[in-house]
Amino acid sequence: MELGWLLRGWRTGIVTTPYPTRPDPPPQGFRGRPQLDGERCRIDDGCTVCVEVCLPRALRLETVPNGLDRRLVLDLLPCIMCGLCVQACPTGALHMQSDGELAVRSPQDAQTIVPLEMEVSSDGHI
Amino acid sequence: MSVAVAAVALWTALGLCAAGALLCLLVPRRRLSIPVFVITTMAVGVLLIVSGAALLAGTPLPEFGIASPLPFGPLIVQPDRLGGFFLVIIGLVTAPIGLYSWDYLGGAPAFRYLRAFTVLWFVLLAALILIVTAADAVLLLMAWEVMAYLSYLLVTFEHDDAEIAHAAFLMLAVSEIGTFGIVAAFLLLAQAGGGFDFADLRAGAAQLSPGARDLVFVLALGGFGAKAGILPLQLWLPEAHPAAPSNLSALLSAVIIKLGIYGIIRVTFDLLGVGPGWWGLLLLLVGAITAVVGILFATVECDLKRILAYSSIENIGLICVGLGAALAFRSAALPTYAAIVMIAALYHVLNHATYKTLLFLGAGAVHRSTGTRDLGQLGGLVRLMPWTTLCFLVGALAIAAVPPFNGYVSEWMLLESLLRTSALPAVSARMVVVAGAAAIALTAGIAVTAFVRAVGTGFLGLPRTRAAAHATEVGHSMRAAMAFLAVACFLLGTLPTFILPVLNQVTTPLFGISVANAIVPPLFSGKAGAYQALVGLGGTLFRGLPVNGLVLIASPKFNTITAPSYLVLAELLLLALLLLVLRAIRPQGRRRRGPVWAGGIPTFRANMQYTPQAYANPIRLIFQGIFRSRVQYEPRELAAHYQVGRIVYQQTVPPPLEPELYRPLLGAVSWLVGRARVIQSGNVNQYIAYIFLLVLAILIIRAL
Amino acid sequence: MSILDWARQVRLLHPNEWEVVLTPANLTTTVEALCANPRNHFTDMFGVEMGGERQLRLLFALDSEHGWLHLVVPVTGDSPHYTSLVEVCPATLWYEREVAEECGIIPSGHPGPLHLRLPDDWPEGVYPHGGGFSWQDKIPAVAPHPVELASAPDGIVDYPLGPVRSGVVESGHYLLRTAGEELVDMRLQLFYKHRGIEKRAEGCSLLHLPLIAERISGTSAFAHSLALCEAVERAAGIEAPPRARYLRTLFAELERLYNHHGYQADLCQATGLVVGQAQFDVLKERLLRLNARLAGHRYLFGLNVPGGLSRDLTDTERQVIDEELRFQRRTFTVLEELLFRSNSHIDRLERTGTLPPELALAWGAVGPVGRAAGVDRDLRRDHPYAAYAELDFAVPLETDGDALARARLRLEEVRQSFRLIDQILGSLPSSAVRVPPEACMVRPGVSALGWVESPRGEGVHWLSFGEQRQARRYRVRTGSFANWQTFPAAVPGHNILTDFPVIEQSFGLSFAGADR
Amino acid sequence: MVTFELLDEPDSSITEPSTALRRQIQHLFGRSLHIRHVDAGSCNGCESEIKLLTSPYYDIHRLGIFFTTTPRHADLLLVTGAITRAMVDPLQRTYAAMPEPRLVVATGACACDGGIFGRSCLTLGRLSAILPVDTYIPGCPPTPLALIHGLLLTLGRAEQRLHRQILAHHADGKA
Repeated sequence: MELGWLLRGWRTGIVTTPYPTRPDPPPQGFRGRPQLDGERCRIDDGCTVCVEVCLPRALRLETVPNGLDRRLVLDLLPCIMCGLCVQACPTGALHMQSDGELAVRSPQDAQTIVPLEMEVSSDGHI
Repeated sequence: MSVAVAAVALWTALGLCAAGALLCLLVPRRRLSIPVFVITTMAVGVLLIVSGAALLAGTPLPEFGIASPLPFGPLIVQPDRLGGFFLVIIGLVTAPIGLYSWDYLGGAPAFRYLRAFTVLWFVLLAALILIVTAADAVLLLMAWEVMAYLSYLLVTFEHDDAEIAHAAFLMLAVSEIGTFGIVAAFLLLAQAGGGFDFADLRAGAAQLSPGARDLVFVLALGGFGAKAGILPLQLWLPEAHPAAPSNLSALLSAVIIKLGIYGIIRVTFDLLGVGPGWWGLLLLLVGAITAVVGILFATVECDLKRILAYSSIENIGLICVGLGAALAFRSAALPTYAAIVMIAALYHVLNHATYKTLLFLGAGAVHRSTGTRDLGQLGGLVRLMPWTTLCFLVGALAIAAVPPFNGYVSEWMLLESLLRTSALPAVSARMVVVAGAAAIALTAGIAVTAFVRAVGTGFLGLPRTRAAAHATEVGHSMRAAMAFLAVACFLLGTLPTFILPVLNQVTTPLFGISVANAIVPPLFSGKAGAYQALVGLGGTLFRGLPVNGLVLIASPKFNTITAPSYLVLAELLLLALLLLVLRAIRPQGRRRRGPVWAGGIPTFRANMQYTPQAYANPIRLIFQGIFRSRVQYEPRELAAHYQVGRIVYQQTVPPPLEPELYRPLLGAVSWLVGRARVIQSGNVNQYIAYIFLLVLAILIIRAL
Repeated sequence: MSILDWARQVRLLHPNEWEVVLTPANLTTTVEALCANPRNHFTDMFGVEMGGERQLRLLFALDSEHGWLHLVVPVTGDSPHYTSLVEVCPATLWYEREVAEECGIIPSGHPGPLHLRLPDDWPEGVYPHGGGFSWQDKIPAVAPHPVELASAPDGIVDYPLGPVRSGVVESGHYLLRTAGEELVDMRLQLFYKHRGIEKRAEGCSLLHLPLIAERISGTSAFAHSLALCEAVERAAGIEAPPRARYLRTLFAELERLYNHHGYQADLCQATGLVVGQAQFDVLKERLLRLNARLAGHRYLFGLNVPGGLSRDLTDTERQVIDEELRFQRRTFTVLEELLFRSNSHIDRLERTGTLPPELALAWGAVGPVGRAAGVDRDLRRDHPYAAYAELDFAVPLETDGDALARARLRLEEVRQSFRLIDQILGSLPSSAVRVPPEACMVRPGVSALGWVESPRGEGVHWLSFGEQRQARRYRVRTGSFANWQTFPAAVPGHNILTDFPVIEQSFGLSFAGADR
Repeated sequence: MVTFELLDEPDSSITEPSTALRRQIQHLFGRSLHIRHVDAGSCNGCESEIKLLTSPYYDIHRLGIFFTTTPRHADLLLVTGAITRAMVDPLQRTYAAMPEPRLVVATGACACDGGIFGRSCLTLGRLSAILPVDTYIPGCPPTPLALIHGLLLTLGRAEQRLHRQILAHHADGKA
């Protein structure tokens, strides 16, 4: 019996990933993370489809600490990689990447920011 | 010189007992009677040690006859070295008990019958002294009976509890059955020898037929064994010893049951002379069974003092194994081995007396401080009663045969000498002795479990009840008494080479051979034979140490060597080394104290600790064939779902042999007594008729 | 009592979904009558607050012909009461506690009316589902009032296990009571992981609801999103296209496969059969990689959408599944035989953690745990959803109720899953995999039921929509929740402390699914 | 222990470890690391992936990384889940029971920044609100390879791939 298990293990061979010595890429179409292309983003045209569609608020409009400027933030920390934003984006500025090495030391490093200058009225409304 | 010292000390001690009893009777105030009690008891103890030591060093005292009106001739007091050895034990136990009693008797809860207790205590002490110094069967028996009745009274005094009264009565009853055997044995010997002093009895033994000698042996073994607590006559012991006040429990367990051992040695080794081989094997077998059963029940018991009582049974068993082996070796004409194993047994008697006194005093301290002896209600005492815990721990280590304490030395010697069975001629005898050795090994192993459990659940961890949480350290005199005994345990364990030659003095007259140099060879003085290299080393390194080089070799033929004295040095060195290494490799950083890790729950509660029952559970299940324990378990099916409601779980472990032997026996006795009631009419004439018929029968038997 | 006797009071909500409105007074007799028929199964009980009106809702699964029965009991007043149903239907025990703490509807005469899911520092009188309460409200902590346990008899150790336990496991607390070896009692404290998923879903749109359902239990993500999507589709009165139904079945079985492999691996770990664990982990990992290739996610997140699936299966992928399945089948046969020949493994399972069939039925055990104890019930067969009605498979049944029966049953289920996948791959209809989103539109105020036989047992989702077509009340009863309630019945008695890991793994329950 | 309601304001005592300390930690744990995992309210997806780290496919032992049963032996606290209200206290106890120096890794979207739950009446949302976090491993759930990368990054044995990006705007093209 023990021999049977031994044989089975031997037949299985080595299946261990070569990572981290060599890369072990995920399959095509794997939803690794959304990536934002600033060139295509129409946020300054008032397009906030991705922000509205994002459940965990990984895509959000933030007010810059100076209280005047706003910016679009893609924060990978709360992102659940659902891909709804990619589907929703009318300009194709968002697409899913399959890479997996996402760990960061500082929360800021997980952010992609599109700065956006806007005229802000005195009562805070655009 | 030593003769005079011994005599003066002995008689002063007896005198002090009388004076103490009288003073305690007359002193009207409790506050005065306690100092009288303490000082007199301690003085008696010291005098007994002096007297016994002098006896061991010198020759037997001259005979001292007391004229008596009884038709048995004068009562003779003439202690020999064996008696002297037991006097030392009584003294060694009594002196710290006296000291202990200062705070113990004085503190709350107050003794109700303090005066009666103190008076009877001194009478009991006198009886103990007389038992070991008597050279006359009648005096021995009289003292024996006084001891039996006084222990009964002292045990029952402080209780109204019917169960304890029953336990004490059981003790008395078994003791009386034993006395019956002892009397019969002495009568048989005396009839053949023509007198009741020991010289006559020895002469009588030589004239008896082998069958009669066997009968005397068995009667004496049963009679004295009943007091010692050997199986199957042990039932009373775990009931009675815990019931007594702790200072008396210590005396009961450390001395009084040892007097049973004294009686066995006196009759079998001294009076009866060399007997057939099976005597020894029988004693060995009984001892082995007693030891194993005793320690097993000590392991599952939850009452601290009952644990100690069961462990007393175990130790008596171990001593009996030694005595049995000595008998067997003597019958096989191997006096060297016999003497060595006898010395081991006597050493164990001494050791058990010290650590068992210590443990009982420790248990008494715990009881005094918490009001309970149930391990399941104790815990956490190490922080509240550090001194008591430390002393109890020393006693536990000693009784579990852990070096450098004394239990280790005698158990090691016992085991080592039992392994010399190849010297025995009969194969069957070898097998029995080997079985005995195996039993000792098993016992030693379980003893560790039993006392790890006692210390671990009783003293470590968190307090399980309010009573335990509010414990306070006991008074100075109690601590001092325990510390004294703890030091004694340490010294007896580290300096056995000074004790063994003294014990050799006891066995030399019994076996006619001195084995001092076989056990404790004068290693560093030159001739060392096989251990030349060691001698060279020791001679160089430890020049100036005593000649009997603190090294123990149980006979030249024994291929082992142990050196308890150096062992302690080695242990200390290792400990120091370990601390150094730990210091060296310990990562730098500050030390944090945090709560117990229990999986992230807010509080670790006391009932999450292992309970004594749970700790003993594997032992209980493995030896279920011996324990015959019963478990009442009713899982409330829905209790777990509702998170309310209690399940029922109750374990009961009946005392050993109680269901198998005692209950049927008691049934049979009550049945017999019920039948015998018909002859009790209450009519005086009828009783006179009975006496007449009895006299007639005796006359007819004599005429035949 | 037949359903026909209720005909006049019964309202048909959807096909196979009936509703009866009752008063608190005649609730007990109704439930008693329903429980008298062993073909009716108590499924769920929860409270609903709708526009100021509170309802106590019970859900019963009837036979295949009649489907599901909702009992609706409108209640009024500040602290509405009803007579506890525990006497007539023991399985309602936890549910009643849950309703009491979350909706404030009090069961009078409940044997242990303690809080269940809400944390110890939750203030009294704040009812998450009692109306006027949003998931983002801040609830101040009060002095913790943990559930007090009855003390154990003398000599019994309270052996605490968790919430942070050894190994990589979910958080939950067991209080094992042992006399040294044998387990004499056990107290269960779950819900450390109560995240308020049902509350979180309130106000969410159809787009977001599957994302939430997937996170009820990550390892049954597809099953839960499937149940949710089915509920939405029933509410919208549409049906997913045939290809989507078949593919859903395919993915549901793939999920069952990797879960059952993981289950055997965990069980091997509990019995110390490390090679077996490694081998089953290999099978599980291969399936997860297959999932990643097919769905873009190792746990099939994001695949189910109301109205179908978010992506189709290409012919190459179909080929890949086929090949992988052949490998799986081959390896699995070898491993199964090795398992049964490993005495060290089998001996630890046999007569361990026995759940007696009568208790399993009374306490409402579902899924593999129930079927291993003789509860012959499988939603795939009894109330078919997706494409199960068109496929041929057997529902294995065991009656021993011990750990071995549970393990054996899951091995057999794996074989059935192979069979199902083979059939699906062979008869995959060609159509779209999703109805257009605009076709999947629910009417305001409608409610519907969705159900699924997840790898861990029946998952039943009830969804009610508000005026803006957002979720107004989302109620999930997972298989794990139902089975956790039966778990304490299997532990005390003839098991010893070291059996506990085996028992726990043999149930194979999810904390996340029960805690929600 | 920090109570639930005090957590609205970030705990001032929670600070990022200094670079020097980080170096020292990496030196200490570089070759052998013991992990204690705590599930603080995950969906079991992260646990499933973490468990697979010890399976033949990933075999994290080959990298000198081990899971331990007790925080007393642990160097690194691996936290998953949305930090539910009931798990705050056990989590803090676990952290307190660990010897120093100790590392904390937030795993999965929930522990990193709340995921779909965020801060609610029943979840705290972020691990960094109660413990100093050394490394964040995003993902829902992060794959075993992502976990390995995150652990190696914590130990200084791997490079961080993601960095804060401020994208040029298409309209006026400033960075």
